[in-house]
Amino acid sequence: MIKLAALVPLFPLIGFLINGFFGKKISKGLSGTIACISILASFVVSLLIFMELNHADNKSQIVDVFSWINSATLQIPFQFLIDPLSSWFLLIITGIGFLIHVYSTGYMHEDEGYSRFFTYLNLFVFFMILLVIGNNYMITFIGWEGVGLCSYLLIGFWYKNTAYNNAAKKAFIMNRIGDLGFLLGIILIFVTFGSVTYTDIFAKAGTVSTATVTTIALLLFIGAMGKSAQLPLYTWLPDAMAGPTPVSALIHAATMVTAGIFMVVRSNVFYSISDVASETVAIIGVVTALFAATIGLFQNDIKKILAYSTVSQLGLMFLGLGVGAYSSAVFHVTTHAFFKALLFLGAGSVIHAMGGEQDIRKMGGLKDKIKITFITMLIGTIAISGLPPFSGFFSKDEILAHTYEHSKILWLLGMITSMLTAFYMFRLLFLTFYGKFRGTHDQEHHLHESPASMTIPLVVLAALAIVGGALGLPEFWGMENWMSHQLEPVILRPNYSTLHHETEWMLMGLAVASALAIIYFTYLLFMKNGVRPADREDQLKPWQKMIYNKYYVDEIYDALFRKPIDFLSNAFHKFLDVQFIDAIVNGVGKSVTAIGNTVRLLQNGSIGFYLVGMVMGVVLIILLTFLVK
Amino acid sequence: MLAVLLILFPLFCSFILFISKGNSGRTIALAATVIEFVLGLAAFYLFKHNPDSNLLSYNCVWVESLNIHFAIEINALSLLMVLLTTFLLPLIILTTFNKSENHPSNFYALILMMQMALIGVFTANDGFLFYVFWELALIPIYFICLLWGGNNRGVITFKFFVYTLIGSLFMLIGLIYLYNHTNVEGHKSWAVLDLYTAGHSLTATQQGAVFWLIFIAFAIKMPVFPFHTWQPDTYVVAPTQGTMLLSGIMLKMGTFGVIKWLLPVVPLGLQEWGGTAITLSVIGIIYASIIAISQKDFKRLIAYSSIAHVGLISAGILAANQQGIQGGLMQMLAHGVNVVGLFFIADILMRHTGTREIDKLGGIRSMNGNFAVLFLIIVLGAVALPLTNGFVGEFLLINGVYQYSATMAAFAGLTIILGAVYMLRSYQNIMLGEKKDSSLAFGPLHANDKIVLVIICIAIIAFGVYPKPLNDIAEQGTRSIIALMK
Amino acid sequence: MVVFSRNPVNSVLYLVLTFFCIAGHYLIMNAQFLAVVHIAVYAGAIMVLFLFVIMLMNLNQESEPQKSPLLKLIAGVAGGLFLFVMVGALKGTEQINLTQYGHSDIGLVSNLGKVLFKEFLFPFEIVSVLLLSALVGAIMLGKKEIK
Amino acid sequence: MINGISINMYLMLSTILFIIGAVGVMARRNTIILFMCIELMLNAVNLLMVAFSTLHNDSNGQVFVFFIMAVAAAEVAVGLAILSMIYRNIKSIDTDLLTKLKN
Amino acid sequence: MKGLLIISALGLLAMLAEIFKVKKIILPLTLLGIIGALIANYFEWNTTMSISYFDNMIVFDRPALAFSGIILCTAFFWFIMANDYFHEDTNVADHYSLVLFALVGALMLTAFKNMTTLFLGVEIMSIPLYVLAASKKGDIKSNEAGFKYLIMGSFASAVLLFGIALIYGATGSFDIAAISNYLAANEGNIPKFFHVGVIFMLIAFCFKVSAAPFHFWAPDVYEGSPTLITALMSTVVKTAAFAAIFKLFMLAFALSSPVWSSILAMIIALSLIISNFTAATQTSVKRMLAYSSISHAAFMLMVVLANVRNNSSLDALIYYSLAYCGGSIIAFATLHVISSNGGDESFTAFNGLSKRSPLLAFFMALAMLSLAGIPVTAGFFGKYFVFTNMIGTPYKWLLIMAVLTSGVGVYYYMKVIIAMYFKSADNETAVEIKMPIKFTIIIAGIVTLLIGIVPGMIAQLFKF
Repeated sequence: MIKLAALVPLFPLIGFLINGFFGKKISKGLSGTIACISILASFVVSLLIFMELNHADNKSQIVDVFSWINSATLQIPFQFLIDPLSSWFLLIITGIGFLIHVYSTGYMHEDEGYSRFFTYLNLFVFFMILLVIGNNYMITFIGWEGVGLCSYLLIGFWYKNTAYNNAAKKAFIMNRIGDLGFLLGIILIFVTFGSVTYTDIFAKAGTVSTATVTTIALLLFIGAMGKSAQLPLYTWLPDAMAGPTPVSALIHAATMVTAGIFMVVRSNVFYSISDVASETVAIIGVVTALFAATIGLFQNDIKKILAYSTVSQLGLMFLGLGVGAYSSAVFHVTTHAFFKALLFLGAGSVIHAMGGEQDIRKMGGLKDKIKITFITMLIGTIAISGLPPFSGFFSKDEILAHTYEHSKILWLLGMITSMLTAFYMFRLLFLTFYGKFRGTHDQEHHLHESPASMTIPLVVLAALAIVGGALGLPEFWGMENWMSHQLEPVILRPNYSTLHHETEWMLMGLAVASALAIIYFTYLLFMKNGVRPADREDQLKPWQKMIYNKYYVDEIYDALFRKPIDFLSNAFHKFLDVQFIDAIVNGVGKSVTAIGNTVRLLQNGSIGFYLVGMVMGVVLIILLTFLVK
Repeated sequence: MLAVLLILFPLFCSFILFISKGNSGRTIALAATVIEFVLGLAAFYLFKHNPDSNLLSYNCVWVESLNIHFAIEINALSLLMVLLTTFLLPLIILTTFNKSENHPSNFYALILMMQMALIGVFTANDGFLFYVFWELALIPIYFICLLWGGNNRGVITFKFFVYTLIGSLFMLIGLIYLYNHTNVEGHKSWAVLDLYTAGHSLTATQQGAVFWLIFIAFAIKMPVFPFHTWQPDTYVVAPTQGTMLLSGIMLKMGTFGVIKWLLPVVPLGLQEWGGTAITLSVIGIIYASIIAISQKDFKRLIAYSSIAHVGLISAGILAANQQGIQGGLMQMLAHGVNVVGLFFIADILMRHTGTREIDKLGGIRSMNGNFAVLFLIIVLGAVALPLTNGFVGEFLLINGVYQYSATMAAFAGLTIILGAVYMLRSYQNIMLGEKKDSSLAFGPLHANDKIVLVIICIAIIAFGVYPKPLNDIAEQGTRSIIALMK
Repeated sequence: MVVFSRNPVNSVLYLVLTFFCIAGHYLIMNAQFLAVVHIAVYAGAIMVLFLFVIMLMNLNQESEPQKSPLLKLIAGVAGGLFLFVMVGALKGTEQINLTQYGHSDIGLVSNLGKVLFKEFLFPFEIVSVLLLSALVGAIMLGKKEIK
Repeated sequence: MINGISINMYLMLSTILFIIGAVGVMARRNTIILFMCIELMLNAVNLLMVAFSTLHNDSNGQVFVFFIMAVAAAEVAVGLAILSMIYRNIKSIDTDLLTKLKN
Repeated sequence: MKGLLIISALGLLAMLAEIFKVKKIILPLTLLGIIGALIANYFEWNTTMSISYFDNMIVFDRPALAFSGIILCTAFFWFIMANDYFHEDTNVADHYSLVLFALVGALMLTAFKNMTTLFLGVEIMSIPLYVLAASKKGDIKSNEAGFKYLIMGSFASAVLLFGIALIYGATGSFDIAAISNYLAANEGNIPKFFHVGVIFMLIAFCFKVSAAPFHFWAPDVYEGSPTLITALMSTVVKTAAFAAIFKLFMLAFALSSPVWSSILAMIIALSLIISNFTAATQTSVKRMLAYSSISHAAFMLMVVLANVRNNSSLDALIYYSLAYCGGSIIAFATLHVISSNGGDESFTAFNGLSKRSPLLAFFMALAMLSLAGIPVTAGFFGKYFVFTNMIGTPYKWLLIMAVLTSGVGVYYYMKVIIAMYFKSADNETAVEIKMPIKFTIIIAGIVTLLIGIVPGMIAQLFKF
């Protein structure tokens, strides 16, 4: 089956083409079915590949497709690499992807762009698969940009809304900033190693200077920052929530945004060599995690909260990467995919029920109206807050443990982040599902549970969110950490915990205790005291206001980049181009005319004057020839 | 012989068109260009199987006393350009099918004449012949712009004409200078290889002078900052087909010229001045991109974007390494297709809505989804998304520049960000959102328009996904040039 | 005086005077025949022609309004400069006496005739064309339009 | 008879004559006087020619003077013809009136 | 030589024809005569390299024959073209004979070997032209043109003579060969006034080819003269003058080039600037052509300048003359047609010519492109040869200047094309072109194109 790895991206591509060309002509049902089946087929193939790989001796198998770019020593074949990392990601992508496709058939049912939606979605899966399956940076980069494109298309799916379009554009451009870093990184890799193929490069990584490796690693990380919404390139992700909710679940939570993690894990060789790079990753990760978590505290849009939470969780993953816990990060990616997809889909279900309303201030008391959604959301919330035995607990704990090992300060920040996470997630939960309904009468009347096509994926994901932790049970429990063993072949320095069991227990206990405490605090705040978020901004205290406004980062960027560029654009055009360079060019022309007109005056028609001119010419000539030496 | 046919056939058809009256012009022109394309493909096929075939080159004495030869050759480099030219011409002719011009026959005749000159420029193996074709290409386009252009065309096309002409005269001086230094058994020679030898024999200072003399011509043609001011105006004012010819093919004369007539000629000059030229190119990239952001007229926006793209091409080529030059070649092909597509889009917008003002348009997507998709694909090609044709070249180019200087590459790379900014912004404003003007109507596309756009889109994707056939040729061509630079 | 006199007739007369002076110089330099021819042609023919025209047109009045003094000044300055540079340019030529060959008879008619009809035969013949064309031209221009 | 006169003298003399003629052409408005001034210039040349002829003891110079005279006569003839024509047309021979053609 | 005699005889015959009232035969006779002269030329070309007549006064060697070939060809077409113009005039025979006499002068200028013949050639060529310039008797402009031409021309003649006198004074001879021998023999021992003489001659010839600052007469005279006469002036006269310059400065005074070459360079530079800049601001096409002829003169002078180090420049000069004559003939013919069809000579008269007469417009455009030096017209190769010659000289700045100013040149030539093709005409009536003019224009156009496409043809024709 591994030989047929090309099938994995092929199926979504076929789905994309069918939907793309005939989407309008076939019925909605058929369109959705084709999309789902293509992903399902992909998933099955991925599963087969995964199994086969597990039994194979060679853990890193290359599948040739065709030759793509050749330029002397630069050979970029279209080649796939099947190894534990890629096969695992394939499973996540196609698996979650399939669930979300199914969910979408329900969620998008009323939308006029139904087939278009699936076209994009299939295309996205295709690119995402390319991203993880490629055997060189360029294939990854294709996928990398491709998913950016799909993200653009899907965020701006409702293209008549200007704000959505702006969000889409912002996402694309911010991603592109990262992509430039990535691309330069790739080029530096090529320049350094003469190749961009993973298997070649990693073998040679030790032979070049650490400085070069650091540069490469940092450049690649810029790419990861863009894609995985890390500081300072994170602002697009919250805006990206403009897209339909399944998109947020699939792209902006479960898969695409984890591409950065994937890429860093893929390149772990570089990061293992370069401490500077690793350190940077860790610091940016933790700062982002903390920063986004604080913003999450005061948001009122259900999807925005989840978006900031995603940013924050991604930061946590980078923290894991930074401290060398690559497999833990992948583990967290997996569990995060489960519970965050679940949360988003749940949120989608809520929004669906509320008829499009996303503001939690206008919700409340939904738990009885939409039971399945509530329960699954609850599971997801618990999972993300890190309570055992839900999956989030294990993955997060593993990262924090490794961080503790590495640096106490980072660990502390990580802890704070996870406490904040627990806070805002439960805030979300309480405000949405408990208390009294605060929406309009119409909405209340309209409330209903989502169709089966939406709830089934919820249930499946909820189940996964509960048991997902089993993939990476802590070693010190005496169990095998399946995940880290699985990934061992692709990681240069597998990182096994060296902490005492007591310390680990202690950390774990601390985490659980703090989470419980926060949940209780939240319960007190929102359930007992019935605190409600302020309706208007001016009711907030200044510091709250600042956080509520996301620290004004967007405004700062606006002032720092957008406005100056707009200004420059006008200035360059109006002043430099038209009034300076072109004016010089035109000025030459004008001065020709001017000189011409002046010289014309010499031609005044008077013979005497002409002769004077001639004589003066003679005088000058003789003067110059004979007298001036 | 095939090579000669490629040049003479359009000329012949052009004469027929000049003579023919009435409305049969467009059919003849289309047929002619399609046949020409088939000839181009034949050359491609032949080259693949028998690159040394004597059908692909031709050499006879033209002016004996000056040792000027009518020497043309289809080699790896020129083949690509010939393919581009012959591929684009039928499309360009097709784009005219929905509007009526005055004197259509003359219009087509000029276009075909232009094709002849362009193919001549690309295939010439004799310095003098190259120059002659170079100038010849200028005249039809000048008339096309002048006779069928928009408002204020007189002054603007004029600037273009004079500007480029002065540039090419400098080139002529440079070439003559080289010619005077050739020595083949006591005779002077215009043959390209002899000019290379002559160039190599010069001192560094002389090479520097020759470098600038020749580079100016190319820089104006491309155009490279700060020689670009003729370009936006001309592109805007020229008729769509003229703009397509200018930007799609003619501009490549400059870049092609750098590859074939500059790099291998003056290696020392390049060493000394290449950096300056690259800096100018890179400044041009950023400068033009930034300007493009605020443009109101879509055509003008494309014009500036073209400056930016060409800046990258020129920077890459001047970096003079395998990746840079090869990327330049690939990007020339890609840019040719994309920019023609974009200008055609602008033309369609103009025809359907009567305006190209980005701010006045909007919401077209909801009126014509197919158009939106095709437009989007072309935009994606222009922003060099992977798996579109623009990417291969752009990657190789940035790679090439990087090998020259990492800082330059970082600046040059800004194009992928800024490109996305202005392209998406304009796409959004034109196509997405709600209609800004309720009177705005956008009916279905004409069949011809659709055919052209679809072909362009297919080309964009096909050569993004599988660039190998062209890429192999580009690689081969680049190798030969690199070898000659030593 | 030729230059500055207001009345053209006076000018002519002054010019004749100048011609005589020049003829004197010719004589000094042993160009006897030339001197005679000079007087005959210039003073005799050309000047008469001038006078004839002047009289014909009745121009012997001081009808000429003077040129603007500025142009005159400029002309004068230009002439002065011209003189200055010419003198500068021609100065420093070695002082050669004109008589280094002693007396000669090159200016005699017989001698001149020989030279003219031997070496200078072609120019002599071709001058006829010149004079003919001048003749034709003058007649053509002088003729009244027949309308 | 001409002992002691150096060629430079004649050189200067004819130069001065030439320049006087030139100044006349430049400064005067009366066309007839213009012609006369040109005659003066030609005479300066003649003088120089003869002087050099004597210097070299070569009769070519004197022959040349004949030709100059012929040409001068021809020029004057044509010139006066044109002049009379102009006079017919504008009843004046003032050069300042002959400035229709300019710029 | 025979050619010269034939033309002289023709002039006489033309006058006789009037006497015998057989005006009709003048044109055929003239054309036949010119063809005869050309044939005679051709035979002389093939028989001997150099025959000298009359004590080395005049020698028709190959360069001379080449130049006279060009002059005769131009004249041939000129006569065809001028046919109808003459018919309007009462003094047909006079005109014919005057033009023919001027041709005699021009031919002499190509072949002189002695200062005497040079001087007489100049005068024989000029005097009929003074008359012809003034030949529109009722038109004060024409009178003025003739007058100006005469005064300035005589002034220049005086300068030329002064120069000749000084040279004679130094060398003791009028013979070109003797002078150049003298130069070679007495290197470093040449009296100063010899150089002054050379400079004076240079100035006189710069006047003849109207190089700045001795160009003042040209625009006025060109404008005032009847169009066809202007055509004659700008083609035949110029070619002849360059033939003379070639012989004088490239052969006789070559050794004294250090004295005059830098001056010449300055003259060229000044001419380029003045002519091109002023031409760009003209409203009259005729005047524009006058200024453009100054700039072409500057280009040809560049060849002379370049000869200092490069002996292949005769080719260039001949080629440039030919190209320039071709272009000018077409341009002036067109101008003539337009002005005889009720238009004036301004740019606006050309408006919409492409509609009124596509043929005329096309050839005019061709001529303009040729004059602007755009391939593949003859003018381009002309420029090319100039550049080739110049590039080895130390005057590279001049070359750059030439390039820049010819950019300006393109501007005004294109203005004509724009007017013809782009602007709309006031009256749309078709332009009537008489057969002879059509013939001339087409032939000249074909030649312009042909020698542009196959310049080797000419090079082979004139192999030295």
